[in-house]
Amino acid sequence: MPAIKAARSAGGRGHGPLLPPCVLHDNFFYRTRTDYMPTINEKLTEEIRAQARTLLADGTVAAVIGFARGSLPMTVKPVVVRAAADCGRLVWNSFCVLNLANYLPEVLKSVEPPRGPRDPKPAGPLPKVAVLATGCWSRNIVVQTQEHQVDRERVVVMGVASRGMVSRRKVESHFSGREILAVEELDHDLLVTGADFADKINRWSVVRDNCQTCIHPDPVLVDVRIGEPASARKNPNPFKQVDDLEAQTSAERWAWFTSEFSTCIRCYACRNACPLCYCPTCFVDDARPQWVGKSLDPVDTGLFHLLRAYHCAGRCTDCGACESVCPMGINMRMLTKKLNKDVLNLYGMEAGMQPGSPLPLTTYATTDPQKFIVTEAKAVKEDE
Amino acid sequence: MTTQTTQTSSTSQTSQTSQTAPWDPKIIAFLCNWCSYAGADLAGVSRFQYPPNIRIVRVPCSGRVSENMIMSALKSGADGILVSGCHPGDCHYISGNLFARRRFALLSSLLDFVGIEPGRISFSWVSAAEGEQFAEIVKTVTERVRSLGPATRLVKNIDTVQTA
Amino acid sequence: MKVFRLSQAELDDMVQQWSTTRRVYRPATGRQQPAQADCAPGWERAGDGAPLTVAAGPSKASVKTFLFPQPETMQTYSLKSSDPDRALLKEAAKAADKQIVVGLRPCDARSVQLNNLPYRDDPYYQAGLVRTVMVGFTCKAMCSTCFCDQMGGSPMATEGLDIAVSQLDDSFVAEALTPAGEELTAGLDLTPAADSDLKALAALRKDCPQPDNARLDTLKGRDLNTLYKAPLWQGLGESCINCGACTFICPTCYCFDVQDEVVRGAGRRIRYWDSCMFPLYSLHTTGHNPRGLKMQRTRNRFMHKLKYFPDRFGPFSCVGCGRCVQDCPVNIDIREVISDLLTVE
Amino acid sequence: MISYLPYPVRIDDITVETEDGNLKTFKLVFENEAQQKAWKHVPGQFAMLSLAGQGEIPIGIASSPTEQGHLLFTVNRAGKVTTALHQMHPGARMGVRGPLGNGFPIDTEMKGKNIVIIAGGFAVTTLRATLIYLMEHRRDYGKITFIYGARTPGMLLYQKELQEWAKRDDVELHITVDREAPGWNGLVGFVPTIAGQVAPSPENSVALICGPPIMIKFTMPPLEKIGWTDDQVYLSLENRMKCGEGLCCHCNVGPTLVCKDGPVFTRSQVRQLPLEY
Repeated sequence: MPAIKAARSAGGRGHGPLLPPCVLHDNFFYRTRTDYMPTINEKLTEEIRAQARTLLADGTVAAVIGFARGSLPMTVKPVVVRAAADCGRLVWNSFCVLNLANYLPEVLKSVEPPRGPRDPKPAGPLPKVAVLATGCWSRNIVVQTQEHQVDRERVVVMGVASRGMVSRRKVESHFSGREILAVEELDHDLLVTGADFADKINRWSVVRDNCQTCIHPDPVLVDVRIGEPASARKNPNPFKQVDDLEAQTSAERWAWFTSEFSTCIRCYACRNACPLCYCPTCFVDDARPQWVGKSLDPVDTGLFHLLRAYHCAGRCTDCGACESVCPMGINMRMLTKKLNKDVLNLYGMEAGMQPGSPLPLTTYATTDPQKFIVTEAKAVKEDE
Repeated sequence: MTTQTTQTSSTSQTSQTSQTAPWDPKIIAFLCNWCSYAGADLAGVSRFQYPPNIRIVRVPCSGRVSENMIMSALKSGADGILVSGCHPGDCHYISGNLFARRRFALLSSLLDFVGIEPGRISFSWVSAAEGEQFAEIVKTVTERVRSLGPATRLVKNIDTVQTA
Repeated sequence: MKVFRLSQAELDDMVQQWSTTRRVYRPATGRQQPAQADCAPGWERAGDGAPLTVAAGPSKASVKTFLFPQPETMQTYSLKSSDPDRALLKEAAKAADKQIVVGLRPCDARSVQLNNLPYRDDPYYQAGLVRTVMVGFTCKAMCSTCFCDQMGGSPMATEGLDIAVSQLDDSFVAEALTPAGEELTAGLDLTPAADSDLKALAALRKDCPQPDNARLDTLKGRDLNTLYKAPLWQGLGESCINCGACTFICPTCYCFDVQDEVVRGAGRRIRYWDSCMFPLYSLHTTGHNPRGLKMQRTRNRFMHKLKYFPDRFGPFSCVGCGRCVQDCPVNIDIREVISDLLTVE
Repeated sequence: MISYLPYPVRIDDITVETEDGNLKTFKLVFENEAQQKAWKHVPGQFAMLSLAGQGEIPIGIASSPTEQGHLLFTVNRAGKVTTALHQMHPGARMGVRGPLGNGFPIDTEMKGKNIVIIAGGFAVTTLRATLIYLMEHRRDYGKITFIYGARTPGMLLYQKELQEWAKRDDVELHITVDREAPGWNGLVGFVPTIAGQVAPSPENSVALICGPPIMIKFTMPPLEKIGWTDDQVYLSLENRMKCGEGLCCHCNVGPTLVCKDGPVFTRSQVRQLPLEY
């Protein structure tokens, strides 16, 4: 049984034998080469660390929200850095799939001086927090500001243009389930190594669907610029996936819906990874009345996903965090993407792109389309 | 992993009765207190006939009707849902129905997207003076739901629930 | 104990034969299949003739769903006013026929035993144990996220299995370990294993990583309050998003919530998986929440696995399958947590 | 083997206990006589009240085992199930599952000792059960002191019984309300203050304290001053519960399960637990 022995004898890092060899520095092999040139992400990492150090050292911010290296290939761990000396932990790579805006309200609260629920707000400005933000995350910060979850004055946005984040699931399925032990990231390729294979794959081919169709890769808010601004990206039809599904019959769409969501285990990772979901009590947790049952009944699961998506209408920036964190690989982003399409077509709005104006569902126009209204539909019929 | 094959006596009775009695659509109507409910009242007072399939829930404003209520009615087995409010511009609360219009537009589109038949959920504007129109709309909606048959999609049924 | 030698074709044939009279389940293959009507997420019915292959490492969904279904109907009742038994709860009728789970790994089999410590008096879990036959595959190789040997298990262990299938070079050896396992193999035309097969199996077993929890066992002697107050929880709690992914894919998480569901006069009381990661889990009706902070909930999960459970029952409530390591959205790695806990002063 | 199936019971009587109407006492009678005979509980234990279609709630048993033929539960209207319960009428069917938990050590540590019972608000329910039990077995125990406080006279539970107990000479009763109120001639002051004034001797004594956390916090210092130790003091914890059998883990306080290991703990036991209750 040599295979078992190999996995064991390779040992781990300083922590002891619990961690296997895959946690070696992702770029370990690459760095040993003589023609070593830092990659784009390595340069960005250095810049992030330097800027974070400055912000923390000169007291501009009390905390920096970023990513640290993960324990597995293609993972990162969201961290809150509070000391300039810890900024070396921060990294930037193509696997930063979580939306850091999700952490912002809580971290902002954590850096405030402690006070009781009825104590008045302390005089003077409260400490600030710096957060890394790509296009979609910065749009979420706009939404959070519009919804009064975040005080814009207290946020230092470290804007990074997104090059598209890689879907771990796509890489894994590219290697049809064979275990991946290390992934090295080059500028346009990924070097993937397993126990018995090593392969180079094109980075863009495994970038997440939402990033591939994204037309706003550059942050809309930038207080500290990291790297270069992204060049404008054109996409003839960012809603292609939705359109394809819309072209099907009602029965086919229902079949898609039931099968797509049938594997949901109701772990709520999609909800909790979403920066829009901050309700103290979610509708699924309401007991009086109880809107949605809590077990794996297909109806309850379906209702949960429909209502969750619907609550994101006009607010979703298609950051893809929900889909990336789903342990069962459900494409629940399709629902929010459909709503994004409708909001854009009906009201001409995109979440987080109009900081000054209200969110689409908190306002109205007297001229809003109402084709779906029965009275009107009937009147039209009579006209004909 | 196993389908719950045995039910309580009462449950099997339920399914029997629902099988034997001819199906007639049940439609939940959320009517705004100020216009549509008064319109329904007027329809009654003026003796305009409309199908007895609707079960009216009086709400203060069509803006009060949340997606949770609509989905909850679907889940509980309503064959159709009608939400009716004041005409745009006539809202007792100035703009409740205008906010509602945006929300309903998105909701009906989303439900259509996942394969809920478009005729299941209807929205309309009926003023307090439109008794006849209310009767007409109820007729239209009832006929649409009747032609769709009993609702099955997103209807919870605990007899056939998987246990694993 | 009976031991047989099987080729891949014979193995497939055996599963096929079982599936003619019983429900046989296997881990869903390839990309997540749409769940079949009577299957839990991550599992599918075997016996469609497709060759049985079990991917390396633990299956996506753990075996606990068979013994601790999501949901389990506990009682049923009627709320119809015409029913003389109105509001009278009755034990729900349960399927009692045997079901066979094929392709679980030794870690999952061990989790069944671990969960049986708190659940030894639970009627539904015990009934599930009686009706479920577990045909496990021992591990030829460990994944990089596997650490079963450090939690007291072993990749070649057979504990908790009715039939253990081990892969030799080009064939399989099936050990029928229990009467239930022997019953399954009885009447089938199987080749008894030769002495050379048994020797090869013994050699594999001797060669593979042995249970070694000496290092972790030092946690058992540590003061609870020291671990509870350790600074590491703060950072973990800050990263954690408090979803239930880890608890629901974990084979040894066994919390449940109880709820009533009524549809058109027919009601049932179900129990379904709950997660100590959810704020609602510990919320009092008064609004007071003993674990109101994210950090407290994250801590509770790890402390339960690594301290509370061992203090109560002996072994750790973790089998080292590595599912949570793979699927945690924010990469909270229990191996790192353990390492950090071991260094707490 | 555990059974999760509640015993069917009927509501025999409902008493509104307090002036705000939020506390009602439900008198429950078993539908099945054999089950009633088999039911045995200890004061301080709780049971799951089950309402079909609503759910189950853990409620302390307010009746003493010596009160044969029925069970009493005093329920505060707070959540989903309790609200539904408050809307029910005598004759309705519900369920009871239990008894659960450990109860007060009436036959062990409490036997032969002086008993001091300190209660605040509606936490008095299981202590009512205890007091009645003690009075039924009066010779087994020493001096009994009962200190009970509520916000207003109208918020005192079991008022008829309080009057009867006041007539007895084998129980020392101290009933107090937080503030002066018209028509109230009794003690005025918070429970901790009264407990300090009564100053029960710790000699060969056991104290049972139930009440809001803030009351317990301030009751201890005056008692400690006159020599009470943590081992002599019994408290009853509460946490969210689902199964009541030590399986579902909802009520854990560190390694301790309130439903199975408790709800009654000595104060020294509680002090060793993490603050998760």
